Amino acid sequence: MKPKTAENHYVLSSSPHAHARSSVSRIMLDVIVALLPTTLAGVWFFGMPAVWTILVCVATCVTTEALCRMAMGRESTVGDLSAALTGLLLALNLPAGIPLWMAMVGSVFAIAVAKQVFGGLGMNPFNPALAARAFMLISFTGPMTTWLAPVSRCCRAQAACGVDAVTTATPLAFVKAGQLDQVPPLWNLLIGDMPGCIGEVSAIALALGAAYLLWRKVITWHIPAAFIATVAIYALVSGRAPAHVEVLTGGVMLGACFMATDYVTSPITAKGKLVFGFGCGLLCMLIRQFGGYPEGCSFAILIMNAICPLVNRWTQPRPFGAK
Amino acid sequence: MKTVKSKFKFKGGVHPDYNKELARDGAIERLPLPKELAVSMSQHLGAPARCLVKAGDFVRRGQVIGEKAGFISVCVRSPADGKVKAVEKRVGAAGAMADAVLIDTTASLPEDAPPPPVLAPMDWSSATREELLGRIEEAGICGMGGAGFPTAVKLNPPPGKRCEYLVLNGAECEPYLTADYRVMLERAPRIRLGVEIMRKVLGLPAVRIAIEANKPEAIAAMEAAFADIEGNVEIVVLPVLYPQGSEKHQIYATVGRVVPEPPALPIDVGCVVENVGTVAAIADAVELGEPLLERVTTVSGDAVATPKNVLAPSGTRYADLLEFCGGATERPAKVISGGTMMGFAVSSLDIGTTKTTSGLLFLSRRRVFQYSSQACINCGRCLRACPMNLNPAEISKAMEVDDVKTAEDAHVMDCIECGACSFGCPAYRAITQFCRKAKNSIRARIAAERAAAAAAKASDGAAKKEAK
Amino acid sequence: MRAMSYYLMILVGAVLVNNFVLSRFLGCCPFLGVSKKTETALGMSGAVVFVMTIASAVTWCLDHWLLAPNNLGYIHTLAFILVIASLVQFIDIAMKRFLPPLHAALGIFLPLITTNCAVLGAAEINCKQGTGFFEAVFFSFSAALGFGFALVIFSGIREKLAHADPPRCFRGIALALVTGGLLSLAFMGFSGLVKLPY
Amino acid sequence: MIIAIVCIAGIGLVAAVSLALADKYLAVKEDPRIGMVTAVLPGANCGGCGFAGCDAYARALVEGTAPNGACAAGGEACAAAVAKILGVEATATERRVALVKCCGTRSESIRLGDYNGICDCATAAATAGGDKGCRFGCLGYGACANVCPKNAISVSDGLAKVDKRLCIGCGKCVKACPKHLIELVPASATIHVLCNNPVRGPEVRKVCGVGCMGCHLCEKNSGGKEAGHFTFDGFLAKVNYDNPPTDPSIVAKCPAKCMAEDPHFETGH
Repeated sequence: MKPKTAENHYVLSSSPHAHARSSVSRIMLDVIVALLPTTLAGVWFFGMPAVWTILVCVATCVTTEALCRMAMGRESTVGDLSAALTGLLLALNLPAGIPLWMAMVGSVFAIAVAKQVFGGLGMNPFNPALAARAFMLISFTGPMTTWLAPVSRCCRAQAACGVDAVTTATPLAFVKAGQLDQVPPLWNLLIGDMPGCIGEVSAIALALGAAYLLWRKVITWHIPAAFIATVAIYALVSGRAPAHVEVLTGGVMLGACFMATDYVTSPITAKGKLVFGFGCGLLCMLIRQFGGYPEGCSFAILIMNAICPLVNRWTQPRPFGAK
Repeated sequence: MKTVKSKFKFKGGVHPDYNKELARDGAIERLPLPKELAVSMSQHLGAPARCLVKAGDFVRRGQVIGEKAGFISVCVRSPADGKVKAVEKRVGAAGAMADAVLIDTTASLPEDAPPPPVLAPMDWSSATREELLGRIEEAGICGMGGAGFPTAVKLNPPPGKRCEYLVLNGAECEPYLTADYRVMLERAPRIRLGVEIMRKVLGLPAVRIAIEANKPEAIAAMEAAFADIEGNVEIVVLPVLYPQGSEKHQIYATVGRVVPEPPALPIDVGCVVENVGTVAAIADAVELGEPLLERVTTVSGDAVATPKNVLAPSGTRYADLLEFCGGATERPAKVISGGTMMGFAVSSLDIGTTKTTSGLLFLSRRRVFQYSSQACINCGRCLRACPMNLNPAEISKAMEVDDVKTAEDAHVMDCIECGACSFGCPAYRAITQFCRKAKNSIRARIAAERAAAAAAKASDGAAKKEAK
Repeated sequence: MRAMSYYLMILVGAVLVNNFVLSRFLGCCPFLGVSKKTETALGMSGAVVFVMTIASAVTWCLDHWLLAPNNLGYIHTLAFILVIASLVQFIDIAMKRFLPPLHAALGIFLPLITTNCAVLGAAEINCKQGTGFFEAVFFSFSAALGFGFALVIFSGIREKLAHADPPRCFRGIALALVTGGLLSLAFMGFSGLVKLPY
Repeated sequence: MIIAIVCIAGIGLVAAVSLALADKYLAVKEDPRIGMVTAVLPGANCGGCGFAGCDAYARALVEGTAPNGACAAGGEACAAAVAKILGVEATATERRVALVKCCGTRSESIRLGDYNGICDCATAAATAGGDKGCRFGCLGYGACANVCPKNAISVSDGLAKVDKRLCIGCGKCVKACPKHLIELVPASATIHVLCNNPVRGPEVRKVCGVGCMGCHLCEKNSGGKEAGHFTFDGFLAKVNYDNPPTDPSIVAKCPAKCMAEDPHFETGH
């Protein structure tokens, strides 16, 4: 039997009755758009392996999300694009030559363990892509630290024909080993002509994306600025390597602009964001200088993710008029 | 008298679509007396008036049909001659049940009916402060901006507190609404007179007239009306920003003072804020002896044939207002009493207007967003939009699992329910409603605690008596 | 100066690198049990710091002055359990008397320290490493700080998770364990930060 | 070997003596009944009673701030033991269960609008008075179900229902309902009036197909006014639960169809 309704029935809802018509999927789409430059740069430098890694990660993440929601008996959230974004971010944080099945395992971990177990978007305490990266770094240490040299222009054709790519060390590994003279020149660091993860190499492309996000008001300046400034100042004070090397390599740009600014796992208040960015920068540099890993960006952000609820708690805004 | 720009900008705020052009240029039109009125006893903030009439009684225009019931309360007068058809509990616009007197205005009065009561016109310059306050009270005037706080109470600060600034609220930041705007244009001299009366009552405070920058004509009208006024009077042009009309934010924008947390009131920082419509009503009550029986209501929305600013007696059924404005062009999907940001969705057109009904909006399906909310993604838009600098995200997340304590710790009681948080939420969460839920349950808890304490005290007293 | 940097190394090592909960997986019971509220977690951390420091001092004395001279090293675990258990009982009684609010907050969890492997673990590690008295006490103190640090961070996350909506089978402890695992994963980043045997 | 035994025994002795001293001189005096009550409670710390554990519930019981019998795990035996300790007779009043006095399902009652907001009765009621045409009826947003510690309340077809077998009569739902239509009734009563609307019949008929119209037929069929099985509030019949009707035939004779015999699930007796 159909529910009976009054003749003139209206929508009854609480105020406000107006909406800015923004949406979660629009925000996620903005971030994906902002990641396009660095994605293209990664593909340009690392060729087809990068393309495959990205496709596999995105596809696995989206599929896992759909399957998880189905298993949980909840409505699908594939449409909010957050899973696709996680896949893209994870791929950009992987070396191009990683075996595809590993990328797949990582993607499943990102969505199933780091996100859907907690109830999906908005509930996860850790950035799914970073949690998956840390998981892979520990599980598949070898492949995760084998870096393809960027395909230089002359041998791009060869690479496309399937010739084995050359593996090499990242600039930060040289820094760690004290071989500063091996670090590529500034121009290479800016455009991204160096070994590294797919999405972390091209500083210019990343800055372009970050500018887009700032312009769209998707992110605020607090976290990237605090993060990068802390790294730069630490580099200047410690004198381990030139500040530009520390900032432009090892995923600091990608982390500061795209990973640390993840809404769900970063503080909500402006003050908290500054603290968060500072903490990320400091931990990143401490791990780089003293820790067992040559680069510490993703672990630094993960640890700050863990502290984020406390930072939120300690930086609650003071109400207008409160003492 | 001078016109200045506001020097103080509060944090937060949003820019909704104002849609004021729909009714802005329509001069105030008087509604012919409707056949039936539904006059609520709860038209104001505070205790509902006590109903004095019963079914079958004849009432005259201006007759008191509901008497003031408590300190924070105002009387209700009949807006027209007629016969009481019934007195019954009805749901008001805000969703609460209250007595409503249904008056049949077509009934012919018996010959021996008493003449309508008359309030004698007063000369405000010679009347005493108490006389003026008494008149404002007996005219049944309450704030006409929306909350409906009894004006006589507001104009009578408790001992030890002095009003230094009288802030005139002409911001009208709510979308669609143009009633105050039209009053400022068409009734500027009345507002001027009302201001002079209020200054006398309040002990000659400085006057700040707050108008948003998107109403240049209103600013010009007020400039003209107040051109030759003596004393410290300024028109403050506010930036266009919602919720500029909020009392606390208006005080900050005009005077630069910050009202502390509740239970502090504006008078604690030496300010009294009054809506322009109320000020005009005060002038009418004092100079003409005309009680507050009617008000200007903006009837607007994209489902109304001809949006208008209508002068209608309180108790006019929404259906009559809609009919006066040419009816609906299509079936309205949502009817809102008030503006789109803070108004109340209503379920029936049988509800009568009140002294605080500033607008009545009929929105088509296209203007109504029905949300199915998602999980909070912590984006912080609500935090940035909140003019009270709260953390609405935290409150909404806590209230989703009925965690009232967390909400209370997050100062939810400071929330002014302006709706800026929900307005911008990309996850379409009903944040404002969660805040309201939290506030209601905290208020209920406090009331229960008070009642329990009072009961304990009473039984304690009884026990002692018995012991004696 | 060298001594200071040595003690700093002990501190960093015990708090971050070889965190008792997140890296050695000791004291998981209070870690899961008392981490629902940050206030309680802070209280529990205080209690653990207190108990562990005193317990390690007592057990060190016991080990070096009573057991070792009599070649009774093989019963040290037994002796430690006995001493720690009665010590915690004693603290429980004293706290109930002098700090009733804290006692109320820790509730049924205070006796958990009795059987907390973290306390015993610190004593055992000290015993095995054969460190000096101050080193041993400072190490236990640092380890307890590390335990508290992890506990407070974890409680912050769990307070946030209280508002989450996980699938039914993961509600409660299951989710807490997954979260603890991820937190442990994050703390792997500190590995190699200091190079000390413990 | 002997040294080891002596050693351990010595340590044990020292510890025991110090603990005994501490217990004697530092112990906090508290109501001994708390310990006794704790002892008879199951000790599972399940939280089913709504307290933080058995200890907290015992404390509340001794302080008299908690109802005896909220412990479902311990059941009646436990309640009796507690009653014995606390000196009150194991209360002879019979078990009470919650009853939702509305049967206006979505198909029977009129909806005034499409409510769009958070799923909570009080909040929905504060939005234009709720979407249900009947101002006294169950809104069906489950405020009662949310506070029920035993998950005894379920909402289906816009109507809350209480499972008598699970209900422990704690009364939380009674407080939670913004329409005040949940009542604690004796578990043995089998005939109920499922309506809460006291207004005149025609008005009720406008908004609900199964609302009580106050026709007094139930009273007449159960032996008239003298029998005293029903009381009336306006145009609403109410079962007098001190003297409930027992004849099930009056249910079918109710013209408004707002009566029911043991309406929600079986009794479980």
